[in-house]
Amino acid sequence: MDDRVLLFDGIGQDFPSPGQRSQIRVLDGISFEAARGKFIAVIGPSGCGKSTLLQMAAGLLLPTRGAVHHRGRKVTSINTEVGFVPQQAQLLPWKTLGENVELPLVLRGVPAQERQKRVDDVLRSVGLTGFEQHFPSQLSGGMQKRGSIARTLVYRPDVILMDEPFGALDAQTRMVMQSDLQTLSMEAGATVIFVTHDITEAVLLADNVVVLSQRPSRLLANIPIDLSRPRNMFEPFKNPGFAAAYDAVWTEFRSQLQAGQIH
Amino acid sequence: MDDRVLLFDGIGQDFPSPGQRSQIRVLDGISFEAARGKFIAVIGPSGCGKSTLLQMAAGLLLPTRGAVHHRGRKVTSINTEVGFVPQQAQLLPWKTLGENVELPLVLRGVPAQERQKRVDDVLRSVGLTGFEQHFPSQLSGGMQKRGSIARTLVYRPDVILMDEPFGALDAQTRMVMQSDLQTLSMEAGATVIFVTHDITEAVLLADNVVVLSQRPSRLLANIPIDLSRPRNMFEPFKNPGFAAAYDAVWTEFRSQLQAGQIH
Amino acid sequence: MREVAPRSSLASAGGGLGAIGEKALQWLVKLLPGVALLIFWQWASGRLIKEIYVSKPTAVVARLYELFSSGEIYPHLWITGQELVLGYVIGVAGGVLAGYSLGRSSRLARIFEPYVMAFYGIPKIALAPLFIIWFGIGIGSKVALASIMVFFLVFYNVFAGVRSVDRELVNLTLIMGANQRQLTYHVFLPAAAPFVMLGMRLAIPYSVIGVIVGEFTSSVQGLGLFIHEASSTYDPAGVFAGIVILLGFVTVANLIAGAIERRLLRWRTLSGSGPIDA
Amino acid sequence: MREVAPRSSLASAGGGLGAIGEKALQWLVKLLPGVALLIFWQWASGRLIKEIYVSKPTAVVARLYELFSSGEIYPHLWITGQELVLGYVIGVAGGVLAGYSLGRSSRLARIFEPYVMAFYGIPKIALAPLFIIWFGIGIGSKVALASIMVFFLVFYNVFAGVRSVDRELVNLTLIMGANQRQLTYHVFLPAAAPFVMLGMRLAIPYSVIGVIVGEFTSSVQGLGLFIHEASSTYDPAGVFAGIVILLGFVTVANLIAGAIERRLLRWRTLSGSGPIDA
Amino acid sequence: AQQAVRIGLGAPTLSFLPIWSGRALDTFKPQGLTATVAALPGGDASALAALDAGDIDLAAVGPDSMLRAVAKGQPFEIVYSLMSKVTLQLVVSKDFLERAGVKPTDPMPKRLAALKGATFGATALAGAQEAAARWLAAQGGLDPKNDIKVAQVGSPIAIQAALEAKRIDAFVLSPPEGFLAERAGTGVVLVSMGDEFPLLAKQPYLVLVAKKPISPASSELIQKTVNAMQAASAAVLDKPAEVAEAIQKQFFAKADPQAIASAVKSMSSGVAERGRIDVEGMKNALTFNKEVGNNFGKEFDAAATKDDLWTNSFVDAAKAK
Ligand SMILES: Nc1ncnc2c1ncn2[C@@H]1O[C@H](COP(=O)(O)OP(=O)(O)OP(=O)(O)O)[C@@H](O)[C@H]1O
Ligand SMILES: Nc1ncnc2c1ncn2[C@@H]1O[C@H](COP(=O)(O)OP(=O)(O)OP(=O)(O)O)[C@@H](O)[C@H]1O
Ligand SMILES: [Mg+2]
Ligand SMILES: [Mg+2]
Repeated sequence: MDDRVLLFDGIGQDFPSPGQRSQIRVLDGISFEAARGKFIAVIGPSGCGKSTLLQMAAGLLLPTRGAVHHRGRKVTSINTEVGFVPQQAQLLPWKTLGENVELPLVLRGVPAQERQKRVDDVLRSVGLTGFEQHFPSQLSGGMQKRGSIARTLVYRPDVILMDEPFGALDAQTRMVMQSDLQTLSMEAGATVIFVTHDITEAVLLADNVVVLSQRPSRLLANIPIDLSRPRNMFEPFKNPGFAAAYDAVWTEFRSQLQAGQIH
Repeated sequence: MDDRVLLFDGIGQDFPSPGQRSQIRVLDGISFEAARGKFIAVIGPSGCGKSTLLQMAAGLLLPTRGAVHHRGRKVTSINTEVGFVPQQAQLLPWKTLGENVELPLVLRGVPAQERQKRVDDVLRSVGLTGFEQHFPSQLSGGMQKRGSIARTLVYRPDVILMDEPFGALDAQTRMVMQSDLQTLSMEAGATVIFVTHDITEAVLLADNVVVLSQRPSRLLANIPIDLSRPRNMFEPFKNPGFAAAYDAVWTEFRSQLQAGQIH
Repeated sequence: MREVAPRSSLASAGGGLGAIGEKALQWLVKLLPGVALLIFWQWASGRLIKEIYVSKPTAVVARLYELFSSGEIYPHLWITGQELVLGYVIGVAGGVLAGYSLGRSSRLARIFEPYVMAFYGIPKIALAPLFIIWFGIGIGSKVALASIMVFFLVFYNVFAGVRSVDRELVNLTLIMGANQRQLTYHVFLPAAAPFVMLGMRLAIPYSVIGVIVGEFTSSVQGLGLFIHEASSTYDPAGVFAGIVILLGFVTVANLIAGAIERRLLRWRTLSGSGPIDA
Repeated sequence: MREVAPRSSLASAGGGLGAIGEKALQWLVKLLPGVALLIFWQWASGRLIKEIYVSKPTAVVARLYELFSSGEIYPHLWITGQELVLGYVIGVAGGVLAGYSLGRSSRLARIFEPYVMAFYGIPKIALAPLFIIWFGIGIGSKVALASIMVFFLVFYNVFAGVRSVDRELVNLTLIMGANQRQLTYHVFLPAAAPFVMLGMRLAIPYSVIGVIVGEFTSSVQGLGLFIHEASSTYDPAGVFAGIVILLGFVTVANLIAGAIERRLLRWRTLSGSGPIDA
Repeated sequence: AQQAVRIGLGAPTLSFLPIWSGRALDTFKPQGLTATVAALPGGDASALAALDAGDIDLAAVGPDSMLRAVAKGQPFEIVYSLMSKVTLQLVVSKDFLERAGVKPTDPMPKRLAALKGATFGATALAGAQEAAARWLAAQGGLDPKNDIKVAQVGSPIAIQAALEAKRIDAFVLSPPEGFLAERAGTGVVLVSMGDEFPLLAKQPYLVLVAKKPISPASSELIQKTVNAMQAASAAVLDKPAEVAEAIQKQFFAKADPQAIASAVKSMSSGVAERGRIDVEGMKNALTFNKEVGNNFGKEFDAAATKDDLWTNSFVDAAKAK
């Protein structure tokens, strides 16, 4: 079998531009791949098309040009073989946190007893034990996001697409969850594509960091991070080679933005 | 006139706990104040009650115990003298970005010509020029959040409450906006209360950093930051005294979390 | 995300006797307009409007007592009750099914929705002979008429509700591996519930109207027939007694629907979308 | 947040002649069920069911031609058209006002909503003599009946719509300095628009039903009377010609409402809440 | 200038023969009148309500509903008898006829006794049709309450449909319904009530009602209308075929002309009195109402109510001219 679990092949995306005849080109020929068990971080300026990229991998959007291949098959409809953590938490508002996290297991016909145990475990690991009965509207922003992560982790998909999962978390919680995610991907061999704004986070977690440019977005660089695992999430600079890797990414990232203007 | 624009006086908040008879105590006797023109950063673990605190200042929620005073008057109903940037962008989905940002000016009866100019200015400063005609659903997460910030800045309120405004932004955009916010608060003398997860950001922007503990949340520390202004947002460590201030906050923040467990 | 400052009322809600008094007061306030209306009616009947058109509340109560104590009304009640329940249930079931299918498939919707609207606009009253030929003069034609009226309301509400469901939630659930049945149960029905419940509530009075119109058109027994007879024999107290009984039906059904709605939509009042008194 | 994979159809939509052909095909598919129905009707009439009950499409068309070319129908059309427009406008205006007030104030709602529901459940047909006394046998009683029916539907939809508005958006707008009028205009109306539009669409056929029921009860002129007279003078083609004209009214009004709805709710189809074909 | 008169009709059926004839031949015009006929399918109660409200000048209704209203204190007066015999016909389905084993030529008691267990259709319960059905059953020696069933079935066309679909066994309606059923092969006229019972042959069956007090102006209007009605009645008697044709052409264009012609012919004897009511006819009407069990809650005396409940003054004035 092909080892390339996900392959982005010359992706382009144009969106209609309201009020104008022309279209906005958002993504312009993006190609990269994610081998089995690898951890890919995607960084890029706000609005460059990172979320759009993940949606294509999930089959929610067809690229205008190019294609996404999942295990060699072109993605043309909703891809049920990936786990997707959207940018907004998107918990179902009519279900309690517990029911939300349990939902994928219910959908997959996991027996009730096992469901209970797995929900308890995953909620403990995201620090939400005791909030099973809360409705999403009764949770804080960060708690909702953690619930959304738990909902995906609970059914252990092979491929996980995460859109800024830890953006709304405080430094401490974030480190714990980063560490958990690393353990998970190492132990379960899950392939992860991970959008983030935090370069430290990208370097700490990823095997490859994909750097995107301003809209119309091109691939600026695809930087391999060769730090040994497990990495220390709590003191980033204690990882040998971290500083160099960080600098490599930061240099690419800031290259286009020297002017100090947003765009 | 009292120089203390906002005064949190022994705030406590209990929420009903679904599935249980008892209530969850979220905030437990928080007191601090914001003097005129000062910049207060609030940090604390996810779910500790930071957003709740801001909502009280905006008059959206009455504290169970204690009270918020705004210029000496107790806040008992919706406080129209503050600007509020909520944690979720909360743009009106039926208005375009331009109309959303224009709305506070329309509500205040600003003449159309001036409105146009001010909207253009503020959209430029948050890097959203050219997206006036987009509906919120056509914007990326970070762009929506920037729109929400623009909507508050456009009418230049004296007091601005911001709930993690820059959380969804990439490093570069964030720095530019931090810098703009500093300029604004210095020039216009606006009082800002600012919730963030980023300790660097808190130290860079604030005159005082309020550190909250785990739920039930108490005030761990209220640390004055005596760095001279204007501060350099692009290279934090070039500000003299930054490292020490950072360490002071970080030490307080991590103190309660030594175990490495979320809670 | 949280309630607007209602905490302050917690104290009074918790306080023993005071709370009971407050509850009673609330009921009083609720009943007040009704009582005022009744008093006005009693006064106006015979003064502003002849009693043969609008009977007096006292006369209506007397007539009601008579009807129930003599047992005269029971067979009518029994028939009309059956028709109401059957018509309502069939109409709701059909409306939910059709509304859901058309709501889910925009292709089907584009083709069939205009036809549904057109049929909806046919004055059923003009088709009385057809109803009689097809459904007879027994309970069948009334059930048919009521369920058609109920159907349209429920259909349109479910249709609009299903179409208003957040597409992102649907997509997420599909990615999680939901099949169509699961998607319906876990996402579409709860998300469309506010519309569905609205349709079901709106349909309550229409099932009554359908049955009554049906009984006016053809029937052997039933409350509608009773009212019609009372009306043509100049028995206004009888007419209003019949109407009061119908209102009883509607009010009870409405209370039940309200309770169900509050249960099903509990999550909405917790979240930011409850009623606002601002 | 974005559309599900519809980009693929962009190519064909843009392509000149092919696009026109496709459009024509779509219309064909849309008309197909109607045509099939007509053919079946033509066949069944006189075979499955006597012509005096359902006439034949060809006879109906002939009768329509006759009615319009002789000008016989115009006075009826004119009266009924007036009644429809007035009834609809009054009902919608009242429904929006009342629904909005009760939706905004949960205190008012708690007191008055049960009464509204109860009145809604009164079979208006049973009160025919009252309507005649109060509104006469002219256009007044028909307008009253139609606007009452429209009122209830619009009322309930606006009520539910206003209550479903996201409280956080309301609060934010208040903080930004909105007064009540501005809040209504900028937040409540647009947010409740899906419900309001639904109510207004549901009300279209009901204004027709109200007017026709009114004309069936008493009238000097109007389509309802025409239908009734056709029915009692053994003219089934006339009955169905009248119904076809009514359907024309409904369909045109529905098309207009659909266009308005698409315009007003444009933001919803852009966002994730459009129809899903999954 | 032409004066307008508004006449309310509880049901637009052919049995209001003088009104149709008057409109078809326009006997109103010579009187300087333009007639507007308001349809009030809501029934006699609606027509009388409209009269009470002043929306119409005259209501064309059955005397029973008029008497009920007067008993409740309504100020109404009969000013003209449109039909002076009961025009109702008992029509039964062919099926029922076979089952019961009777023929239209059988003696009356046998025909009526056969009705046991039949279901009747009526356009409205508690009206003339139900009363007539139960009265017929009683004449046949049956228990009028329990031996027959009467169902409300909206309009005449719906009743025809019900008869054809075998939902009912019989109905009691005025022509042309009976003839139509016979032509459609669904039913048979078993009894023509007005022709076969002396009590029903002479009594006001459909009347024009005015609201009291009658002002001089409305008195003049009523007088002119009565004149027009008399002219219309005369025409029916003189040349029934032509009148029938005129009515059919103008108002029943889509109906079977022969059925209309037969109907007009069979009902024409009902207009023979030219609107005059006499005490005997009134008595017959009251007797009939008593026999069918109509309880008005008040006793009327035929003679004593002259010029209060009913009057011939307009008819007499017309004759005098
Ligand atoms: N439906 C749409 N119509 C028009 N433009 C759209 C639409 N959806 C997205 N866009 C545009 O596509 C671009 C990329 O959006 P996307 O959400 O992928 O950005 P992102 O990289 O995830 O940004 P962020 O970091 O802020 O979340 C944005 O400029 C946005 O305006
Ligand atoms: N309506 C409610 N009912 C019950 N509990 C609530 C309700 N609203 C908030 N809470 C609880 O209050 C606590 C604080 O919420 P808040 O949103 O203020 O947290 P926060 O500090 O802003 O967190 P974050 O950084 O994740 O946004 C949470 O534990 C939440 O569960
Ligand atoms: Mg994004
Ligand atoms: Mg928060």
